Amino acid sequence: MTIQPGLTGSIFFLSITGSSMTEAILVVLIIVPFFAALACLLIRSTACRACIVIATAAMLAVSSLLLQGPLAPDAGLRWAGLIDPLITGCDFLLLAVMFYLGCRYRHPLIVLLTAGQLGLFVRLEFFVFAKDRGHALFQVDVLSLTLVRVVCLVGGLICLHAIPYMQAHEQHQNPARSRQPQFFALLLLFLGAMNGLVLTNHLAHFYFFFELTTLCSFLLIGHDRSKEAMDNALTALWMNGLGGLLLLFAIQGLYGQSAMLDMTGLAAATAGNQAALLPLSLLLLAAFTKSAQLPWQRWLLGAMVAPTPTSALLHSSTMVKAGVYLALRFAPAFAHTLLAQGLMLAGGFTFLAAAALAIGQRNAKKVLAYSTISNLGLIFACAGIGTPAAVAAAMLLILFHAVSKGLLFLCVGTAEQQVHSRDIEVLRGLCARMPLTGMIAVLAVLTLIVPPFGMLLGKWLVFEAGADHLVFYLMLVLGSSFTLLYWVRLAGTLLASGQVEGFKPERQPLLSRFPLVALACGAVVLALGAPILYGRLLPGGQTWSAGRGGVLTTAVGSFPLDVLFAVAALLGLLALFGVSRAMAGRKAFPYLAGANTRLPDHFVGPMNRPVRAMVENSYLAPFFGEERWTLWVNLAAAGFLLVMLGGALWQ
Amino acid sequence: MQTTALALAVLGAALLLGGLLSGLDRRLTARLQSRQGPPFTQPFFDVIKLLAKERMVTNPWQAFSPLATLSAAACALLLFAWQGDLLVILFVHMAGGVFLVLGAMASPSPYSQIAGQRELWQMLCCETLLFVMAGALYLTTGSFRVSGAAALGEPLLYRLPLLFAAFLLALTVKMRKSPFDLAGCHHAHQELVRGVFTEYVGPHLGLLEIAHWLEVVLYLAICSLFWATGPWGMILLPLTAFLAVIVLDNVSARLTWRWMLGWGWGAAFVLSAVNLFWLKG
Amino acid sequence: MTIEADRIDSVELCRAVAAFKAKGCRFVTITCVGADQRGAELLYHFDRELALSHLRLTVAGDEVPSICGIYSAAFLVENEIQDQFGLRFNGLVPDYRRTLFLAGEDSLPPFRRKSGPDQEE
Amino acid sequence: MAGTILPFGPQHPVLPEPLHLNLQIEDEIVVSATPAFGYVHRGLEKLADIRDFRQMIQVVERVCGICSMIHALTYCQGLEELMGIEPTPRARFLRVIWSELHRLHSHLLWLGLFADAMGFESLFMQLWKVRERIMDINEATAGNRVILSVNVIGGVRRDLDSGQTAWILSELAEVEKGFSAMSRTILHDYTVQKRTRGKGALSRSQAMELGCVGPMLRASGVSQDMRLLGYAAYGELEFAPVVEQDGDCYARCRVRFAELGQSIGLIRQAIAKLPAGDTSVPVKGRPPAGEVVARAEQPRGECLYYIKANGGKFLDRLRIRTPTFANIPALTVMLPGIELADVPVVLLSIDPCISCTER
Amino acid sequence: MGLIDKLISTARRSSPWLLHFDCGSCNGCDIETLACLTPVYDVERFGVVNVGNPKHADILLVTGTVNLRNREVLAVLYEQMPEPKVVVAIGACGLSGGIFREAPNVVGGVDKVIPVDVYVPGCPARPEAIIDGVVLALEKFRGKALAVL
Repeated sequence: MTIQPGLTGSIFFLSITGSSMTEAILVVLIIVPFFAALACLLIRSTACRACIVIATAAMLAVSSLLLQGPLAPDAGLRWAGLIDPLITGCDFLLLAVMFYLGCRYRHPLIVLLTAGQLGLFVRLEFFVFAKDRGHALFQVDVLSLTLVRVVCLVGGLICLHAIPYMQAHEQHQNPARSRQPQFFALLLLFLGAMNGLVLTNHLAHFYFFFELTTLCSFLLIGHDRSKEAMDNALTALWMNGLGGLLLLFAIQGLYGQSAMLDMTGLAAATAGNQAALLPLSLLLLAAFTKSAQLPWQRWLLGAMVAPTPTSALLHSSTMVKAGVYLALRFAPAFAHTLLAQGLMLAGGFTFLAAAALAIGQRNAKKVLAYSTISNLGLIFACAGIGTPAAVAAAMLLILFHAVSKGLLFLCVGTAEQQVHSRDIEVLRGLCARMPLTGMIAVLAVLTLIVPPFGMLLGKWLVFEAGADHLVFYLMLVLGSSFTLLYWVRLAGTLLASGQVEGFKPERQPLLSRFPLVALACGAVVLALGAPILYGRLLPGGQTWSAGRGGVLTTAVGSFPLDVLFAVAALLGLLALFGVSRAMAGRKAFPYLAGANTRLPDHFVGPMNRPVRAMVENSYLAPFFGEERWTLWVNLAAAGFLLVMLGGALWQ
Repeated sequence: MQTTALALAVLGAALLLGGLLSGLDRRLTARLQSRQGPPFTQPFFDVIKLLAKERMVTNPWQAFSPLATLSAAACALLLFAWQGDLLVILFVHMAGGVFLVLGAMASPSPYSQIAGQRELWQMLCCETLLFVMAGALYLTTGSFRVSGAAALGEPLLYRLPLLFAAFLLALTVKMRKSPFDLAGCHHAHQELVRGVFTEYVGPHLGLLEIAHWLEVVLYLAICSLFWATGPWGMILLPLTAFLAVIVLDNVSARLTWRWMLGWGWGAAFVLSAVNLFWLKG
Repeated sequence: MTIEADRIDSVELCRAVAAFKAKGCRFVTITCVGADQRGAELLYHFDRELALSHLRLTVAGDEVPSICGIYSAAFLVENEIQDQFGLRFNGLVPDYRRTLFLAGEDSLPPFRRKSGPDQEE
Repeated sequence: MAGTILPFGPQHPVLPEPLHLNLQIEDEIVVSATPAFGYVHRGLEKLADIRDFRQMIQVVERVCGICSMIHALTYCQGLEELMGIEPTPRARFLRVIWSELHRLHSHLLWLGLFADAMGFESLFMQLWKVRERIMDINEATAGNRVILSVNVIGGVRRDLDSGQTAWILSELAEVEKGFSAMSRTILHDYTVQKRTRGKGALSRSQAMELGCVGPMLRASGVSQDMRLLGYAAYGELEFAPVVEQDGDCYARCRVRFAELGQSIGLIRQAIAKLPAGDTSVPVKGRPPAGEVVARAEQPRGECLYYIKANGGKFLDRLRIRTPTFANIPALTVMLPGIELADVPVVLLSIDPCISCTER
Repeated sequence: MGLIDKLISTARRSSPWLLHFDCGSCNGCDIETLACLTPVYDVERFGVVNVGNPKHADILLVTGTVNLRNREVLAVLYEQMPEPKVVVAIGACGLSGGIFREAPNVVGGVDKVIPVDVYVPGCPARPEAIIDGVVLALEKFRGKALAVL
């Protein structure tokens, strides 16, 4: 057993004491994953790779928990001279790689967008940006802390889950040469990039990490190398490339307004500056592409062809959160403007429309994808509302969504490897075949839709924050109903079976089970701690009577969290008792109009033949089918974006 | 301790009221059908009998769901009694519906599974309207707390007439009466046998019946918000609504869920939205 | 007293029935008068403007052509005759294979006579 | 995977009778419906081997309780034709009266069940309340509410005196008042029309080709009614078949509703013209060898009896083609394409009598 | 516990939910059973509900003769009813096969398949007789074990 380089690194850094502790943690969070990725790529032994991944995940988890804000103003500044050219250099490398990819796959759009980015970047870097940048390189506030912990904890667990998953995946795919080294290298690289993205306070660095996640996403989507995978990966690349270009334009505009690249500084400085609204709106558009908001949802849906850990990590829990992170980071800059109103409406529309489209889906992963898009829309809308309560709600939503959705993806992935399908109808009755995975999936769904769990708490806050904006409120109400519908349907479908016997959890590798159980526990525990979290997430200076007697109180309402949890716990105990009594009773077959056979779901049909009674859900394609509605929904969404831009220009 | 006793008292009163209302419903329906009908206490006998019957489940989840539905209904009612946040009340109440559907869909019987789907469409209609109503409450009183309605000084109905019409639709759906009793009305001569309740047996069905009483009481309580200026209004308006729904049930055939989703709900949603804009504008 | 009916055999059946259909007749039913090992006698009834017309088909053996292709509604009565008399209708859709009313192939056709109608006493 | 598969019956709350439909459904729209039978099959035609031709009257009355009187009537008329017996004029008119009473009770029963199938329970209750008056008349005149047992070969077993006929007329006036009060609801209510209009429509040619009979055929625009054959005393009474053009459930409902009034009219005419005399002629001997086909109009349509006698006490062959037997094939055509919620409505619109169908 | 037992016993006798199964009847008894629900007889006075689902039923009303195919159905329906339950056979056919007992596809009375508690004679049985049978059946609940609260 070799000592991992990451491990030695961490021991080394932990030995550094005092004020540089935070800096050490930052290094661990951002730099170590890159080295771990390199190690994965070089060491082709499966066991070693597993060890590297586990060690990195553990290290990131610990570091993210140890990280505390706020930072000293000069944090990392002494390395600025090293970091800055390094990142600029990498930026060129990155753009060059993307340009090469565009040429190689003969995708003119990618070539064009990358060339545009290159040109603009050269101009900015060499002719516009001043060299003297005397501001904090990193930013550790509640927002970035929330995201870092999501990335490291949820992301780490997903990486663990990926170890046995990819093993099985390759057995099924059976490629000539194992592609797992690249896969895990990319996953770890991505974790580092994501940490960098949320921790940096430097807009140009942010751009680098932004593009780096795009590249990771492209490579991971195309992992299986099938035609479909490559097509979808290229779609993701050009859409996100467009986002990068827009981001660069935004940076240029913002720099033009206040000559800074300090993100927090910019957000504060541009507040109330009408002229800054146009670059800010470009920034939001970039964020929209990254978060796959309508009308850019196509790449995220296509990304679902990737192995499920990719979908869980990049395309639901973390990377797509980069967009909303950007919006939330700059929310103070455009608060209470027409742009903010436009953002709220565009986000609200995405929430509603994506939820509606999810109803029409029978591909489980696509349902999850639409639901992700929908929830991100809600978070964007929160950024648009811009009140402290709404921003805190947004952070709660990010957190709870990442945990529950990541968990659901892992469940679907685990199930998919058993039943070899993502079709909800094939997953029907999963709870009988794979009781543990199935029940955890149902629990995950419940944490998304039932109080007292976190998502509902977040949604409640959004309801209260958004009630002043009528159109948005109606969108919210409709969207929530749609959301409820597809989730309950999914959970019900997983439950559907005639099993009366006791459940025996299926056998599965520890590394598959641990993340599932850990995330499930996390979802429950987080919900319990929601009032505390909410109190912490609120920006300083605001006084909210949070957490008195477990009742979360706002100006216009109250949420008795502890009471509801007590009821839920009591119910759980009672249910255990009730279920065991019911199962001790007589075995029953379902009502099949009296024509039952000796099999639980078969009845005697015409010609005395046994027929299986089956049910398929109604997906109502005419009302909710994506084939029919995507175009119209996209047009409407584009309309909302135009309204948003118009709002920016008008003022 | 005092709180617990009070909560139990509230629940007891609600149970009594719910049972009696159910008895009133059956008797009144019988009268409208030229029959004498059962005694008012009939629902209590029904439930006691059900609770003392044999337990049979086709899926363990069915033993859990009724408990969850009942506790959600009880919780929502208590929150209402404690003048809680209408949004939270609705969320909790909705959770009851979620568990009802999950229990129904967990059974392999196609009847209860299809009914589970229909119940979802129904929830889509009802819950949306109620949440719009919560928004209206906020717009008129500046708070989501139900206590706001009483503090307003004039009946909410004056400001929300269209929303009240929409609310009646939700009430009809919730009371499982035609034209919207898509699944599981009491006299179940319909294609889905007894809808979501088909597979619940004995005690589990009894618990759901109790949960249904509590839900009806909750809906009537919400209805009372429309005239919360004094005890008379708070009693008479829900009672009138209750009777109106029973009469409606007896003068109409059952419509299909497609109709409900298209016309019924569409119209109600537009009405309530119009009311909301009117309120704001 | 006997019913006036055109006597035909299996070969002519479909053509004769199609002729009735062409005349706009409503298919009423088929009556199997009797069946045994030697054959069976079937009566086909048609109605036009309240007037009944009949075809009398004498079958040798137990194979009869189905008229489902002409009058699809005949499937029910043909299945019934299969059940009761053990005849076989060729081209019957849907064919219940003698389970329309009865349990299945192994049960004896209850209406089938052991010997010819003439020998019965 | 082909959508949803649902067993509809043999025990199902919509249809008291045990018919089984294997429904294939997609998004709650029926894709195909395959019926299965045999749950009420008794094989009673075979009883002719062990019950003599007179005892068989009791058996055929129990082919179906709802139209038992007309089953016996058809059977007796067949044998009368075979044996060359002419029933007395009074018997012929009395047969019309009881036939039409039967039609009234059957149609009221159907309208009630139909209302129940679309979830209109109060209408069901009111219709059945009205129907009880007919049941009272049955009981008062024949001694039994459902199975009347009035027919014998050569006439009827019971007579009506003038007091009874007057009472019948006054009761019928009440019945007429009762169902007329509901005509607006049945024929013009929005919810009823929403559930019945355009559902399970059969065109004239489809109905003919599928061999439909009775109200099914008349609702599709074909003026066919076995009573026009003039059996019993129908030849001496004034009436015209009720015909509708749309061929959907609503049209069938209209036909049967209008036939309520028609039946009352026929009973009034028959009572007004009721001739004096005996109620039956004495019948001696056994039916001669030969075969006969007898038809009559039941509430559900044309009923056909084929009787073959060999000169003995036992009939050689008794074959009963009941109206529902003829209407079932239409069902398999009407059901695909409709909503699951409309299955009960369309199913009941043929007025199914499975007991008749299977015997 | 005496009080609770008494309450349960009273509740059982006050709330009979019926399942009606037509087991090869000529419809005569069926329509009379249905007529019991309607205004003139109105058995809901006694708390009777026609539930149409064995899982909710306390009393199984069976009309008609048992044949080879429906006897399976009858057995399934009886099995699916939760305890305590009673069975009422209605009409001559339900009792013994009635006039059809010699017909080729007839097994005989209901008690050939499931235990019958109450027999209601008649061809067809009158509504009054059916109601009387149900009332008799309610008394049978006294003898049944008090299950399970």
